Order: sequence, then structure tokens, then C-alpha cells
Amino acid sequence: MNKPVLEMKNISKRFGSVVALNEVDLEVYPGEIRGLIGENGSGKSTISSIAAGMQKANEGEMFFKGNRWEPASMIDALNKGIGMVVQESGTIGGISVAENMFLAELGSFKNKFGLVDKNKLERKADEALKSVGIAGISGRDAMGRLDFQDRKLVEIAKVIMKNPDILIIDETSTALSHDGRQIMYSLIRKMRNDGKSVIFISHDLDEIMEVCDTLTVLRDGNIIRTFEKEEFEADAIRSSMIGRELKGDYYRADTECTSLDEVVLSAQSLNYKDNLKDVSLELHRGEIVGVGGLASSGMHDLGEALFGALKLDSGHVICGSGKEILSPHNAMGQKIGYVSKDRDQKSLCLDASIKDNIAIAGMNIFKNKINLVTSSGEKRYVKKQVDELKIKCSDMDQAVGQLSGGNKQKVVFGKWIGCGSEILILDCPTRGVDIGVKQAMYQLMVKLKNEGKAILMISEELPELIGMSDRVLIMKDGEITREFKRSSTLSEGDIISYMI
Amino acid sequence: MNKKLTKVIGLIMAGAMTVMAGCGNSAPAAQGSADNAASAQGAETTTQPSGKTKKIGVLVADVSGEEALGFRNYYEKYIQENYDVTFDYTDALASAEDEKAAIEKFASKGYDAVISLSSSDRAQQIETCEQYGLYYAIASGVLDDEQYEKYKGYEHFVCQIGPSNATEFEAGKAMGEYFKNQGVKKVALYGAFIPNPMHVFRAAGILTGLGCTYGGANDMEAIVGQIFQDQGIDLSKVSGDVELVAYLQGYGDTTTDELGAAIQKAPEAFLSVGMATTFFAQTLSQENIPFADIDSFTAMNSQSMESGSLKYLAGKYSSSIGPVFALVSNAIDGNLIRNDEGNAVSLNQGYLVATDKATFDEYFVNDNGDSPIYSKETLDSIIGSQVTYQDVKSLVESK
Amino acid sequence: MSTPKRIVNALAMPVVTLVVLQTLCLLNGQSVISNMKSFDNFIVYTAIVMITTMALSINLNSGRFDFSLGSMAGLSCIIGAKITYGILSGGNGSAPLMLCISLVAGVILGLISGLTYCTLRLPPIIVSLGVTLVYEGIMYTITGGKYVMSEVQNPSMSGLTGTWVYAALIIAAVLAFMIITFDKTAFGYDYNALKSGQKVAVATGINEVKNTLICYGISGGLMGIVGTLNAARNTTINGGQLNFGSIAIMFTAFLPMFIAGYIGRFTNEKIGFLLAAVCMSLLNSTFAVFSNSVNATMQSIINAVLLVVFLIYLNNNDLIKRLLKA
Amino acid sequence: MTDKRKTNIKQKLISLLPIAALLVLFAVFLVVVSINGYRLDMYLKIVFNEALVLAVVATGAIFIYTLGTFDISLGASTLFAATMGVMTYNKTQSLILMIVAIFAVGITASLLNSVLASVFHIPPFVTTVAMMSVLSALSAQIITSYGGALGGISIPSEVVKPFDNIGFKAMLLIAFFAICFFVFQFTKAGRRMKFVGGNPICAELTGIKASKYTILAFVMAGIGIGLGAFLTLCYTPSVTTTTASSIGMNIFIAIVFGGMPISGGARSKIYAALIGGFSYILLNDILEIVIDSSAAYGITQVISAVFFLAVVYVTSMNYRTALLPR
Repeated sequence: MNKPVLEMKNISKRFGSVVALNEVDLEVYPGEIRGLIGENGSGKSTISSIAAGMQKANEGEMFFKGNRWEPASMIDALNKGIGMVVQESGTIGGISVAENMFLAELGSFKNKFGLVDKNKLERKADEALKSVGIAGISGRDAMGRLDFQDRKLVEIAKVIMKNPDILIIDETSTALSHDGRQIMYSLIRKMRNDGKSVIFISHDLDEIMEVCDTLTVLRDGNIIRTFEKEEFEADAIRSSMIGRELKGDYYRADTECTSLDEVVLSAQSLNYKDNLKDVSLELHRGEIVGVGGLASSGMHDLGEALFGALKLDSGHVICGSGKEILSPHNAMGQKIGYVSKDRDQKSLCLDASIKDNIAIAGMNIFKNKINLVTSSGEKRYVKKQVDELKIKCSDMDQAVGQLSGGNKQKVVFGKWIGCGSEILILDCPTRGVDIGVKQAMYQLMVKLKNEGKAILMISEELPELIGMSDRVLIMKDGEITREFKRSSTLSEGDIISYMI
Repeated sequence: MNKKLTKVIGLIMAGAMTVMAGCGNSAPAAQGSADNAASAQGAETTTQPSGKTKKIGVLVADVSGEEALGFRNYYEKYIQENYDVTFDYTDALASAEDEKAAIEKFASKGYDAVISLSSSDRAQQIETCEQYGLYYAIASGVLDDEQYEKYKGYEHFVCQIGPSNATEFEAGKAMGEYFKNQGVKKVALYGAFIPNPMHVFRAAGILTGLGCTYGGANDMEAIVGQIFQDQGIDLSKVSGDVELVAYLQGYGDTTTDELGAAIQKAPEAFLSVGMATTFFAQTLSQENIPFADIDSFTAMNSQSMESGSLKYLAGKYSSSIGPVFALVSNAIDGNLIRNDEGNAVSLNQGYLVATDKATFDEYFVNDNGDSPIYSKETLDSIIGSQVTYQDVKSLVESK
Repeated sequence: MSTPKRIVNALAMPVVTLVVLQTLCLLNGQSVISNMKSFDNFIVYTAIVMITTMALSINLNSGRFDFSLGSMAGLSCIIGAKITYGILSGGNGSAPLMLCISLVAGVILGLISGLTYCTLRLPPIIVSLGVTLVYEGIMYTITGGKYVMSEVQNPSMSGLTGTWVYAALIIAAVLAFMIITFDKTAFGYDYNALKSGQKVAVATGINEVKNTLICYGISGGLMGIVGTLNAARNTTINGGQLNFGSIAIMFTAFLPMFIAGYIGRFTNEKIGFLLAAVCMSLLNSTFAVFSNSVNATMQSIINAVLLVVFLIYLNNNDLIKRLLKA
Repeated sequence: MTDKRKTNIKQKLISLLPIAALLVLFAVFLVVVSINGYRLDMYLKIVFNEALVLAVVATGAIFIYTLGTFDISLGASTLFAATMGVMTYNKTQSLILMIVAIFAVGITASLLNSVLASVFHIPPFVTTVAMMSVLSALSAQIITSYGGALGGISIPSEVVKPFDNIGFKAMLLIAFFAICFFVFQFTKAGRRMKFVGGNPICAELTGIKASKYTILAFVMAGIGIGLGAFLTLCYTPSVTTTTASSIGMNIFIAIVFGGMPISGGARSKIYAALIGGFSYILLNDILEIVIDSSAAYGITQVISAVFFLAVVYVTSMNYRTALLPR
């Protein structure tokens, strides 16, 4: 091949005492679609964000088109040829679409009085959106009014309109529907055809294998191996990601739909805004029910509704004892646990220690005879969870915010399992979790099922729904459109059409 | 880490700078007092009665009023220069707790006496001084009769010298009468810090002097009682030949608007029971409204008198607190003077009234600079181990 | 919402206030604003409230709580007064000179405050506590804890607030400045971006420190104007406000800030500040009318109750709307 | 792993810094007092008395701060409770009833804040601003109405004299602190409050009813207010309109000085107010003795503010972010 368009040499990055990147070299060539894959905390987002000017490396040097590459900021990098669509939301809700697209460079829209020319700004934004092929969004729109997917598309347009030589896409496809993905894929292909490069980061092995030409695996801040297209093979890639062979099963081993008869939780005609329309379901003891659909299908609201966290317009959530669930407080009383999709905001207190986070739900268990919370009881209780779930930490007083995504999720699990939850509502339990932890989670779910616990798993990833659930409920526009029973023949293709 | 270090050093530097800035700022003051000390030495080398410098703490609540500044100048500039004494002024004391803590600090610093210009809780002050064995004297305002009766026998309670409540009433009454005789028909009244008793008595006096009744009453006791009850003056309860068109009191966010409202009612005179020069002189002279005040003979008031806007001033002179010092000084030296009944001295001081520049200047100039009314020569006549109650009484009553 | 409807909605608040208060005053046989003098006062007070509220909102909108507003107003105008007096000795042109110097001093004090915040990276509320104490301390040291009087008592100063004209000009100038700066310039756009999406905005390349410093500078400058207006109005500046004596001024800005937020739904937020200030000023004029029967104690209780009542309305209004929508 | 452990040790050391600051200040205080030849025993008593009420009220307030909100009406509430206590005694001549009244009023005033906040969804901070105005206005009205010529209301000093000794007060302080410590550390409620402060959404999704704990926190603060008011009366048996006025804002300083983040949450510490309160008073007394000039109150305040910021800066060294904190 010809000369690389981007060369990164000996890049190191440390966050405090944590080494995120350890003397990494990466080269990207023109016309190449390069995949980056690795477990959480492997450094794939870090290295791409350094290239895109979002943060600076502690050591190492970069060359872009043969010149030294030292971007001052993301917008600087973008203007000079490297643009990135970031993993978390890269847009701001309170301002207009056009302002978002030209964020940090409104200085270039000054009129002769030195003021920002709003009309020109919006015109430019509209042009850019149109050229990328996004219809139905105007530069004048308030960003906050757009849904998650449209926001993501605006972000992509913002990068593309600068006509970058390298486009970096970090974990974006999970936010996009089928249509959105098609727009993105066509943009990626167009980039390749124009002789430009794409760095594509994803957790989704299937997707990344399909989209990319080459695939680089990172682990613990090091580059492990780069696969060429013809070498792509799922198991090999997986094991280089986690650094060992995956032992045992990944998903459930059995293909039978099994559960006990006892209904432990039932929803009766739930209605909530436009997001839930007459939703009814039953969850049995020893059953894993999967709920799938697009992000906007209302399934995430369903999770909160079952936990009593939404003020329903109508309908009832009744648990096995016959009691109605009206609040999270009620739900906990009925031994229901809820793991939110939005882990950092809703399931954890990041400033607090692992101990505090796990113990908070279990005080009724380890309190002493006179109802007091003692340090020794607490430590014993938390240690059990930390050990059983193999949470990696310096000690249980470490702040949860310092942990990796997978370990954070283990803490959330520990919190709910420790307090003896009989029913678990898991919303995207493996989101942002690396493969090793994912497998552990799946095995844990199997164990819990075998213990007779009931699990409702909401997920945007079809493979895990198919792989884990006794029944899969598919939601679309706030309604349950279809139910699938577990079977060895169930495939994504069978399901997708009911989602979109 | 290095960055953090730099920041810490920066902070320390900033701290050091402030200290230095502070020193820079206090340096001129220190120099000033050194000058004073030097000139004092030049002028006075003879009288150094006892070997030890007396240390007197002064409790103050008001650090900015004209009267308070005058008092302070007299003690810190004049008395401190001429006698072997240091005065330690507190910060503006906001509450009874602050007063007590201040007295305790004076005590632990080994001070000899406390002179009080602060009145959050006088009873508490007396008790605390008694507890710590500090001589105590009141230099502004007086205790009410009941309190005086209770504390007059306290061993360390030296004296209270100042206008009695009846004197305050008379001062107000004289002002009211003056304007009534001038033929004024519409007046505005500023009640200053009613329900401060001093101000209540003055306000009652003004009403009486104007020939007005308040809630039907025309004697001091009844009017004062009602004003305390009403927390101010209720215009609807005032009746008489002279019309009270506006009333305001206190000083805060709304005062300026209240003053504006009062001015709109076109009063022919603005009568104040205190502090008017500080707060309103500018606006009133702008609007050409003559005003009257009960305050003291200070430069600021002199200006107002000169510009013609201040028509009437009943004032204390700044050195009126001289006898208090004399008695405290005597007590420290072992001559604790008691009145005829053997109790703490309680003497009444009257007001001086100026209605023209000449009179004002007479009092003002007299009380300024090197020869205050209570000058060293005068005070020396009541300082010493042989001085008696009668000496003090006759001197104070003569001034 | 259509434009006429917006205008009606925006004006509803001040108009209703005027009608209610005028009725109250008429029952008492007077008018809220009965003559030129009270009109002058009304406009001056409107200017003070509007500018204070703006100064508070600039930082509070971005989640930065600033207790130091009052101390900035006090210190900047003391500096202004001292320097002006040193140059002109109270002569002609004292007021405009003092206004300018206080404005500059305010900007500098604001910048120092902002710089302290950006350097220490402590929560702004804590920094503002420290800054307040420092400024109060300096104020006390300069003045010896006394009222500053002779420096601000001259015909030029009393002329500044003696007529509505200058206050109206100041209102217009500040309003224009604020609208242009916050709605039309790149700084303003960046400010809005930082306000609602700090993390993204910073990652994209907006210079947060610079933007923040400008905010503090503007806020300080505005307080310099407020300080001068207050000095002219009260004919004194209180130099002895130790131990957080200066913070009260910010509490008076809360009610107008919430009112402005409400009006701002229908019109430009800055116009909202003006209209809210008009409401507050009307209330103040009413207090002046009733000054003989409503004392300062009652006034502060009334103000507090209005604040709570308005917030109850505001917050539960939202709730009601949300319920109706569903 | 060892690196992480190192960081943890460093963090623990830094979290001990406020205690170290207290000890250093205390040592300096001892030196300064003895150098000047002042009576140490008396000066210690003064410091204790000055810091006592602040520490007690602030310790109660820790619960409110832990929840991530703050209350600026505490000084006014203390004044109001003391006022009502004196009124009760003067009506009934009963010490018991007076104490009951003080605590009842303190708790009620505080509760009212939380109820307004949780029932009407008003930010607790704003209700406390309103509450501050109302309570201080009411107290002023009562005190001046009944205080008349004395300018304040009081109970006979003999009534509280038996309680005005260090031993008794220290016992009360220790007892109250022990109760707070117990609630904070050993009850479910205490743990839950910390969690609510750390992440209210997560707390709700863990079945914790925030409003219940808001009310509880304000009750604890109310007890602190009551005790503070009682101790104020023990020290000076009279109440004036400015009683307890200095503690309102000093509570902020004390809590932050004691090493607790103002945003509360997981890093809340029950001992912060005690340590911070005593440190701050010691600091001010040291400066007052060292800079022994009545013109220097301003400078003293400036230095103590700079010192305050420096200590807070060093204590929070570990929690820097790339973004400016809000």
C-alpha cells in the first residue's frame, strides 16, 4: 500500500496512575476502513480521541499527511482533516442545530459589524445537512427537540461537511435505527471511494467485521494484533480481545423455553404518554423474558414502569403477592431490582465507594439486632458481593467512578443480587461492558434463572436477546408487536421486521 | 503535580501579598499615631501620674456616624495624647453575644476598664464586667430607671454620664417649638432608629413641641409609651396645628424611596431625631428643604450649616465623654467615686443648640483641635485621688 | 406561538402588576406614580433592579452561584468615588467619571473573581464566599468601615439619579449591550453552548476559561454601574459591611430573576429582565406610597411571600401543564 | 494496583488535612496568646463560646448540606427560636416550657422550609431565602415591640446562669454531636441521606424517598437550631434583632473548612462543621490578636478569607476535573 495518511508513534496516555495507552503505534492508510475493537478500557476510544484533538497524549508523536500533527482541539483537528463522531452525545440540547454544527467556530460567521450572521449560519447548516442526505432536519430546529438518532445524524453531518480526510466513528451505530445506519454506511463507503479513511469503533463484532477492511485489536492500552479482511474470524478476534480463550458457554447452553408456572410480575394495560400503549405482560418464576426493539420503541420506559418509577397514565403493575407496584419503594419491598440503561446517571452514585453503592440496597439484610448499620456487618455483606462477582478494585472503599464500565455494572448487579432480589429488571445490562464481563453476566443470569429468580432483560442487541431469553417480546411504537419463544432456529432476520 | 505545586506556591504568595498589602495600608496609620505620640511627648512630659499605662476597652456599635467619629477622635487623638492611656476600640458590635465576647477579650488581655458606646444589652455588659472585675462606664445614653436601680450598687459600675431620657425629650421639644414659632405648617419627621429609646424620647419631644397630640395624649409618658407600642409613629394618630405630612424611620433599601415620597409631600421643614446629616443632607439641600437634627458638632454638620440647609442643630460636643474618662481613670487609680447615696454616679448632660453658623462655629471650634470643651486643664480638675462626687457634679452641670 | 400572542403574554405580567398596584393605591387615594419625582425614582430603581438581576443571572444561568455581587458593587463604586473625588473634588462631571471608573473597577474585580475561580477550580459558590470576604475586607480597609459621603455628595451625583433621563439611557445602553453581547456575538453563542452543554462544548474546542472570565467581567462591570447608581441614590456608600454584610443585594434579585425567566418564555430574556424590573419597581413605588403604614419589616415579609407564591405558581404551573398535555 | 493504593492513601491523608489545620491553628493560638501575655484560660473559654453555637447549628445543618442543598435561613431561625423562647419564659416563668418552645420553634421553622420545598417543588435554597427574610422580620417585630426602651428582650440572667459554664456546654455539644454522628453513621437514614445527596435519581431508583429524608434532614437541622438558640441564651440571656446574625453565612465557611464538599453526597462528613467551626473561629481570633489594631478588621477578614480558600483548595486537590466545576 501507499504511504499512511495518519501515523501515530509511541503514544502513551495516563489518567493519574492508570495507563490508558502504553506506547502504541497506529497507521491509517488512504481508502482504508479501519476497525478498532477491544474491551472497555482497552484504549480504543482514547487513541482515536487523541488523533481527533479531544485530548492530548502524554508521550509520542503523530504525523498527518506527512506533517507533524498537533491539533489544539476537536474543531481544530476537524478543520485540518480529522473529524470524530463521539460515543456519548456530542451535541448540546439548548441551542439550535446550526449552532451545534458550527460549534466553537461561530467566529467565522461574523458580519461587517463583528456580529454572528444567523441567517448565513442556518443556510450553511441546511446545505450541509442536505448534502449528507439527511432530510427533515433544519438548521433552525432546536437541538433539544430532536430524538437521539437525529442528534447523532446531525453530528455526523457536522463532521462530514468539513470533508475530512479521516472520519472517526466511535460506537455510533447502537444509537441508530436501520435507516440511520444505512445513511452512515453509505457515507463510509463514499469516503473509501474518495480515497479517504475511516476509523470505525464498535462493540458489535458482526457489524465491525462487515464494515471494515482491517481490524485492530487493543487490550489494556496495547495493540495486540491487526487483522486483515481475509483473516477475520469471530473467535480469533474475541480471544485476542480478552487475551485468553473464552472458556465455557457464551450465551445459554440450552435451547428450551423453560419456566415455572408461578407469575411473579404482571403488567396490565400500561399506558404512558406515547411511549407505552396498552402494554401487558407476565413474568414467571425462573424465566428470562427478553424485550427488544429500537431505542425509541418504549421498551426502556417499560422497564421503569415495571419498577414503579413512572407515573402511569393508566394500567397496573401487580406482583406475585397481589400487591400493586406504585413506586420504586414498593418495588423494592417486593424484592424487585432494576438496572438502568443509563448506568452512571441512574444506577450508581459515582462519587461514592463500591461499599456504599452495594450496601445501600441491602441495609435491611446486614443491619444488626437493634436496626443499626454497623461497619463490620456492612463490610462482610459487601465483600461477599465483591468476591462472588469478582469486581476488580483496589479495595471496597474505592470510588465507583474510578472503575471500568464492566466493573461498574458488576457493582450494580451486586447491589441488587445482594439484597435478595427475586425479580430483576435489566435494561441493557451489557451496554458498554466488555466481552469477558459480558460472558460472566450471561452465566450469572443463567444461575439466577436456575435459582428460580425471574429476569426481564431489555436490550437493543438482538443476539443476546435470542441467546438468553425464554421468550422475546418485540416492541414498536410503544406496543408489543410480537412474541417469540426460545428456539434454536430463531434468527435476527425473523425478528427485525417486527421492530422497524 | 508540578502544576499543583505552582498553584500552591501561587496561593501562598497571594496570601503573603495580602498580608503585605495590609501592612502597607496600616503603615501610614501606625506612622500617624507615632507622630501623635511624639508630639504628645513634646507637649506633655510632666503629668505621668502612675507608672502603668491604663488600658481601656471601648465598646462601639456604630463606627461611621458623625457623633461616634467625634467621640472616637476625642479619645484616640486628644485623651490618648495627653494621658497615659490606650483606648482599644472594638469592631462594630452587632449583638449582645458580640458585646460579651468583646468584654471577655478585654478581660483576658488584662484591661482595666470598659467604656460602653454600644447598647445591645447593657445589663449583660454590667454583669460581665462585674464578673471579670473590669470597671464599667456608660458614655452614650443612660440605663432606664429600673435597670439603674438594679445595678447602681455594683462594685465595678463607675458611672453613666449623658443626657437622661427627660433631657432627650426636652431636646426634641425645643426643636419642635422652634419651628412652630417660625410659623411652619407642614413638617416631615425622621424617627431614626426608633424604638431606640433615645430616639423615641426625642420624637415624642418634637411632637409635643410642635403642639401636636399623639393618640390624644400630650404628656411625655403617654406619648413615649404609645410610640414604643407602635414601633414608630402612626401619622393617623397625630393631630395638631402643625401637620405632620410624612414620617420615615430606619435606614435601608427603601429609605431613599421613602425620603422621595416624603419630599413629594412638600414639607416646609424636615425634623430629624438623629443621623439626618449622614443620610439626607445632600438630598435635602438639593431640594431646598430646611432640616433640623439632634447630632453633634462636627465638620460635616458645619458644612450643612454653612450651606444653609441645616437650620437647627441640638448637639453634644465630642468631648462630652471626657468626664466618663476622668471617673474611670480615677477608679483605676483607686478613687472610685460614688454619689451621695454611695451608688454609681449618674449625671445628666444637656444639649447645646445652634441655629446659625456663628453659634455653631463657637461650639464646633471650641470643641476641635487643641482646646476641646473638656480640655486637659478642665479634666485635670476632676482627676486625682482627692476628687469628690461634688467636684464632678458641679463641673458637669456647669458645662 | 404567534408574535402578537407572545407580546401579550410578555406584557401580561407588568400590566397585571400595574393594574393591581394602581388599584391598591387608588383605594388609598393616590397613584402608584403620582408625579415627576416619583417617576424619576421609578426609572432609577428599575435600572438598579434590572442590572443587578442581569449580573446575577449571567453566572447563575451557568450554574455558578456568586455571593460576591454586593461586595463588587460596593468596592467598585468606592474605588470609583475615591478616584473621582481625587480628580474632580466633587466638581462638574463627577457622576459620569465615577460611573466610568466604577464600571472599569467592577470589570477588574469581576475578572479577579473569575480568575480565582478558574485557577483554583473550586466550586464557584465556595470561591465566591472567599472573594466576598476579601472584597468586603478591602472595602473596610479603604473606608475605615465608615460611610463614604463627601466623595459622592455633589450636584453632579445627585443629578445622575435626580432625573429619569440618565437612568433610562443607562437602561437602554445596558439592554443593548446585553442583547448584542449574548445574542449576537460569537462569545454569546459560545456562552449558550457552554451553559447547556459544558462538556461537549469544551471538548469541541470552546475556550471555557476565556468565556467564563468574560462572564465574570461583565457581571462585575454591571455591579459597578449598580454601585454608582445606588451611591447617587442613597448619597452614601456603606464601607463597613464585614462578614457577608454585602450579600443582601443578591437576594433582592431572586424574585425579578424568576419573573424574568417566566417572561423570557415569550420574548427575549433580556427584555424579560427589563419587564421584571419594572414589576419590582412598581412594587417599590407602591411601598413608597404606603410608606406610612407598611414598614420595612412588612416590606421584607411581603417580598418573601411574593417570592414563594410566585415560585409555587411557576413550578406547579409547569406540573399542571405537563399533566394536561398527557 | 499499588499506584491506586498510593492514591487512596494520599486521599486519606488529604482528608485528614482539616483536622491537621485545626491542630496547627490551635497550636499557633496557644503560642500567640502566651506571647502576648493574655490569659489563656479565659481566651480558650472565649473561643469555645464563640465557636459553640456555630458548631452546633452547623452540625445540624450538615444533614441538609449532605442532601446537596443548602439553607441560609439558619441564623434567622436561631434568632427566631431564641426570641420565642424568651417570650415563652416571660409569659410562663417556666424554664422547661422555654426550652420546649425553643426546640419546637426551631424544628417547626426548619420543617416549614422542607415542606414548602417538597410539597410545592420549590428549590429548598429559595424557600430558605424567603424564610430568612420572614423570620428575621418577625423576630425584629417581636423584639422591638416587647423590648421597648431596652432595645432587646431578655430573661433574668439567673435563669440560665447555672447553664453558662463550659462543662455543661461541652457536655451538650458532645451529646448533640454524638447523636448526629450516630444518625449519620449508624442508621439507615444517615446512609440514605448521603446517597440522595450523591445521586438523587439513583437514590429514587433504589427505593429511597428523597422527600422523607429531606424532612428528616431539616428536622435534624431544626434540633441544631434549637440547641444553638438555647446556648445563645445561656451565654447572653437577651435577644436583640442581631442575635445570631453572624452564624448564618459562617455555617458555609465552617462546613467547607471542615473538609466537606458543599455539594454534599458521598464525601459528606459529620465532623466537618465541628472542625471547621472551631478552626475558623481560632483563625479569626489569632489574626485579631496578631494584627492588634481596630483599623485592621478589614485586613483580618481578607487574610482569613485567603487562608480559607487555600485550605479548601488543598483539601480538594484530588477532585480536579478538566471542566470548571459548577
